[in-house]
Amino acid sequence: MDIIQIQEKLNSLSGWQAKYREIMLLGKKLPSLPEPLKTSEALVKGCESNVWLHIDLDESQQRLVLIADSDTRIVKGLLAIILACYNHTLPNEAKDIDAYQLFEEMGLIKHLSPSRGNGVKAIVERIQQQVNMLQ
Amino acid sequence: MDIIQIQEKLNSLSGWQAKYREIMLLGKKLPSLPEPLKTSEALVKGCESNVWLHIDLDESQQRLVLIADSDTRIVKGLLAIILACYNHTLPNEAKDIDAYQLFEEMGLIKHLSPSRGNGVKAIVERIQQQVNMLQ
Amino acid sequence: MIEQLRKDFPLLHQLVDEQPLCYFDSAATTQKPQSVIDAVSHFYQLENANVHRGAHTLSADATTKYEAVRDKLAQYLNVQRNEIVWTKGATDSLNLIAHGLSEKLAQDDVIALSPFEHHANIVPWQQAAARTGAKIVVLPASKDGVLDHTASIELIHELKPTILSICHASNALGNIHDVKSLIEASKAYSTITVVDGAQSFMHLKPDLTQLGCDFFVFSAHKALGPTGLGGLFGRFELLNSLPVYQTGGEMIDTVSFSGTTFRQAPEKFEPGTPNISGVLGFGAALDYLNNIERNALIEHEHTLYQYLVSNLQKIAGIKMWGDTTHNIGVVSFTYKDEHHFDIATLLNTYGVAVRSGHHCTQPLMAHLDIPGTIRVSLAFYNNQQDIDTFISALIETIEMLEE
Amino acid sequence: MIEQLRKDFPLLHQLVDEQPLCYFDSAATTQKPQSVIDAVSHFYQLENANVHRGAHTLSADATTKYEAVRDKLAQYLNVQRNEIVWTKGATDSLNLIAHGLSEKLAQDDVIALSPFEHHANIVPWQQAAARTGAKIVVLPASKDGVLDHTASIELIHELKPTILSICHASNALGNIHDVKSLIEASKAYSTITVVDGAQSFMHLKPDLTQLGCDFFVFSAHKALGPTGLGGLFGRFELLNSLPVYQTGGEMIDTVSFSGTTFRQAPEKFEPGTPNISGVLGFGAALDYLNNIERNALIEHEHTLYQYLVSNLQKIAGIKMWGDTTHNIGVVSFTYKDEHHFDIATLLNTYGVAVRSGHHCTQPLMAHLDIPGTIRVSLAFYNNQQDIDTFISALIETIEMLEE
Ligand SMILES: Cc1ncc(COP(=O)(O)O)c(C=O)c1O
Ligand SMILES: Cc1ncc(COP(=O)(O)O)c(C=O)c1O
Repeated sequence: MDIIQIQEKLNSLSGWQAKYREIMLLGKKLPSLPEPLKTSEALVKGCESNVWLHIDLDESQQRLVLIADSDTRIVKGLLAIILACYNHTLPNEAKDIDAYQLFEEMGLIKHLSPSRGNGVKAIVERIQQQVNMLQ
Repeated sequence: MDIIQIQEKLNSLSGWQAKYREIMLLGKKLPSLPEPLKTSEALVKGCESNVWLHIDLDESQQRLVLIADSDTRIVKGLLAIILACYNHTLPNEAKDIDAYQLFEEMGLIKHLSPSRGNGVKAIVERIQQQVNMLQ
Repeated sequence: MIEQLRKDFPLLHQLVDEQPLCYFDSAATTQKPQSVIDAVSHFYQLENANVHRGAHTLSADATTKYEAVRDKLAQYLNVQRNEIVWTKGATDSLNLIAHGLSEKLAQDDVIALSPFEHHANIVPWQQAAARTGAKIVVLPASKDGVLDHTASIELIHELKPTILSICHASNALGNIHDVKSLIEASKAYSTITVVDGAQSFMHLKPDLTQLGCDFFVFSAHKALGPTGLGGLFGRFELLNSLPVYQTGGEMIDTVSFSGTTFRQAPEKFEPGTPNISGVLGFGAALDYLNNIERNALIEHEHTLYQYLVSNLQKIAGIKMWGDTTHNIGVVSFTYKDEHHFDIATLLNTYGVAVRSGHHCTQPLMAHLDIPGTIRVSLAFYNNQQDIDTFISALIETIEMLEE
Repeated sequence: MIEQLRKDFPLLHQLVDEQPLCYFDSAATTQKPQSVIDAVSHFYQLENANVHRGAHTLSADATTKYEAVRDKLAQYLNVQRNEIVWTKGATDSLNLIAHGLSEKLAQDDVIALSPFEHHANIVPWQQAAARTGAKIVVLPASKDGVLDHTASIELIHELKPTILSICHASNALGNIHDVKSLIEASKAYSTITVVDGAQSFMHLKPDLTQLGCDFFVFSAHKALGPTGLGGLFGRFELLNSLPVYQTGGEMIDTVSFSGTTFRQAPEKFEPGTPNISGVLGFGAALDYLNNIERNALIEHEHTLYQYLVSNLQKIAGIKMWGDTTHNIGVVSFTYKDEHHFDIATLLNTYGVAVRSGHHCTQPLMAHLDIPGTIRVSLAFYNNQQDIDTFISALIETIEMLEE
């Protein structure tokens, strides 16, 4: 599913339980990160759960390749959404992606709260940082 | 004036200005302490103004003799009232004097507040302490 | 009775995400009765003034009321008023004590802690140990999270600690510790005993004279009071012998550029403008706690807790940690290998507010060998309906995870 | 405009001892607008939860709102949000800074202070000096209580202080110091500059980027906010380089009995449950301050102050101390040899609330060679009527003393 499809799907669901069920399904579909890639450098600070994130550029097309994992189902699902936003975009496009607004539209805004329990905000910041460094 | 007269006088006055005028008059009548008696041991802690207090027993009658002074007019007046309560009493009697209640009756209760600006409470406590030691 | 008391807590009647709230996070902070909220507003509307310095009526009255709460608190804990120091919270209190007691520590002296301690009762001691060369020793506990009391007493006899600092009740698991007997054992070695009462202050109303500890710390916000306030009790002689901690106005006797002298305890440890509205609000909280019929309250909390535990026991895969017999009303559990964050987040969609994670007790989690738990913490204002809602939400949550 | 604003302050409309209150003690603590009082109540009634740790909605929302005030404050002072640390008050802030900077002090290093400093900006430096062997040097001032600015700059060039800590405005006299130029002069020697902004925060709304200081401290309760809260600004690099001060929950990265790692600033300096309701109330205070038309306010305060000073000048025997030209709206005076306590107490019988004494600036009083003053401190919510009442009460008071 691309981000448009995810958005449509989530918007069509009413109630948090249904939304989280869908988010966890998205998470299940995200491939697990092989253990050797779960390095401390890849660990995103500011999440209570563990989140590992790698960002790179696809050699041929110079588009972003993101892989990520989490030890919680929900955060993994949120990662799937974030990855769908950024994967295969050009670094220049990525800089203009306003994940905050996207989450707001999907009614997931509270996942951007500064609470430390979940770290969507921290993840998005990490992505933006690394995108800047990739350029 | 003894304490009964002071009480009657103060009760007869209405308004704080009149009461303070009377209190300052009482203070004026209280003899000043000679400078050599203004020792740091005699200084009562817990008053923002300086208060010096000496307590002793009159040799012949074993009654309390208190002398005191302050560099403020109002506290000196309050000292005059306190001294009128305790002077010439027997130590045993002094222990039962409830200056708190007396001040309450005279409407001067706020001078027993724990505020550090004035130290009536500290003075009364010092007297009770020293009376205990004299026995 | 409880339904009557619940009415005093406006927040409990809120809808959160359009659902009735089941508040199970009282170990983090309790809700406040209206009388506490009113006391704070009332102060700002009619009585606001700085304390201790003013000749004017507002200031004198504020001072009188402020100091009256110190009396009230001393009475609640059964100690003297000059043994009570106001602080910012339990953390501030523990820092003050650990700083002050550093002077009494030498190389290789033992500071004994339990594995249940909140970070606030660990890190300040680590700092003190680093400064002095003292070492931290941890009392023994079972794999499931229960203090081994007998072995702890033996260890105290063996190590003769200079300081013993232990929580009266664990915030992560709710276990109540028999601190009285640990203190008694330590007294033989003149151990200085510190009790972290953050969790016991409200639930157990400890009589400190009976406990016999040298220090006791708490936070107002965990006992119906406002945020930004806490306090400590210290046995006067010992308290007064500690070096000053923070310095500034109010705590001094005289200041000059050539030297400064300090007041006695408690003022010695209270520089600066205090949290006046916090103290007055806490006064109302103490009134509230004093006015509840305590036996009925304990009975209610106990029944509620039993009900919670027995319902959880029926769910296969639930593991409850710690001591569910001597407990202030906390259940800390895990479900199979599911992450605590997922369970707590899903519960929240049912209006059930629980806490998840390490609860500022990482060493305890390491001891239990788990990343964290889901913590359900009760207060007297919870009712059976809350627990029924929680249990059915939990069952649905588990179903969703097992899909 | 002012009569409209006055309506927002419920306390100003109280009778005290059956008389209308003239509140002239805003330098000790300001009164609070209803919006601040409401923000605090609202939090406890509808939003109360602990921050930073919760998966549940109440906690997440409280955290969002709490952190939003940090942004608001950073904006007010024109600095970055991670340069703001919440503390208990200006005193707590200064202790944190003096403790942290001790590491940067060596034997015979100079800490430069002004003679106008509040005890909170003296004693923590004395403690730091005692620990490190640094010495405190006091900038020169006139006998009447005005900083000798030229000589101060010269002294800075001569002594090359390691630390300069000075109040932006004096609480005892109200003098505004040209801290910008003192800071500029010090920068040549990499002096670390600390500004005590307790009195300037509200009156001057300082732009810290423009001032160029390294640290700045304040108390919320002196700027329409709740008690028990303050903060500090620290230039991020420098702030983050300071050693931890208090330790406990929230400020740690990981804790184990074998070692602990800490977070970055500002969390590094914020252990324990913060004063959440205080921060939210202060948010409302900042909104209030941002919404007042500042030029009109300054104009009003200035007119009021001139009126006060000119009326006092007419009374023979009154001596006003300090700089009445550059002033935040404070008059500190004595009358002949009369004791400040008597005058303040008598003024109080007219409903006039002033402060008397040394104002926690004993070294300044020693410098002026007086035991204390009567301090009339204005805020924008005072009006001409207040001053008229004060002047006539003062005249009657003097008559009574001269009887
Ligand atoms: C200039 C100055 N610095 C520091 C302080 C200390 O502030 P607080 O008592 O709120 O900690 C004050 C307050 O009296 C002050 O006026
Ligand atoms: C046992 C225990 N000790 C100390 C603390 C720290 O309290 P505070 O955050 O109010 O300073 C807590 C609160 O979480 C606690 O539960």
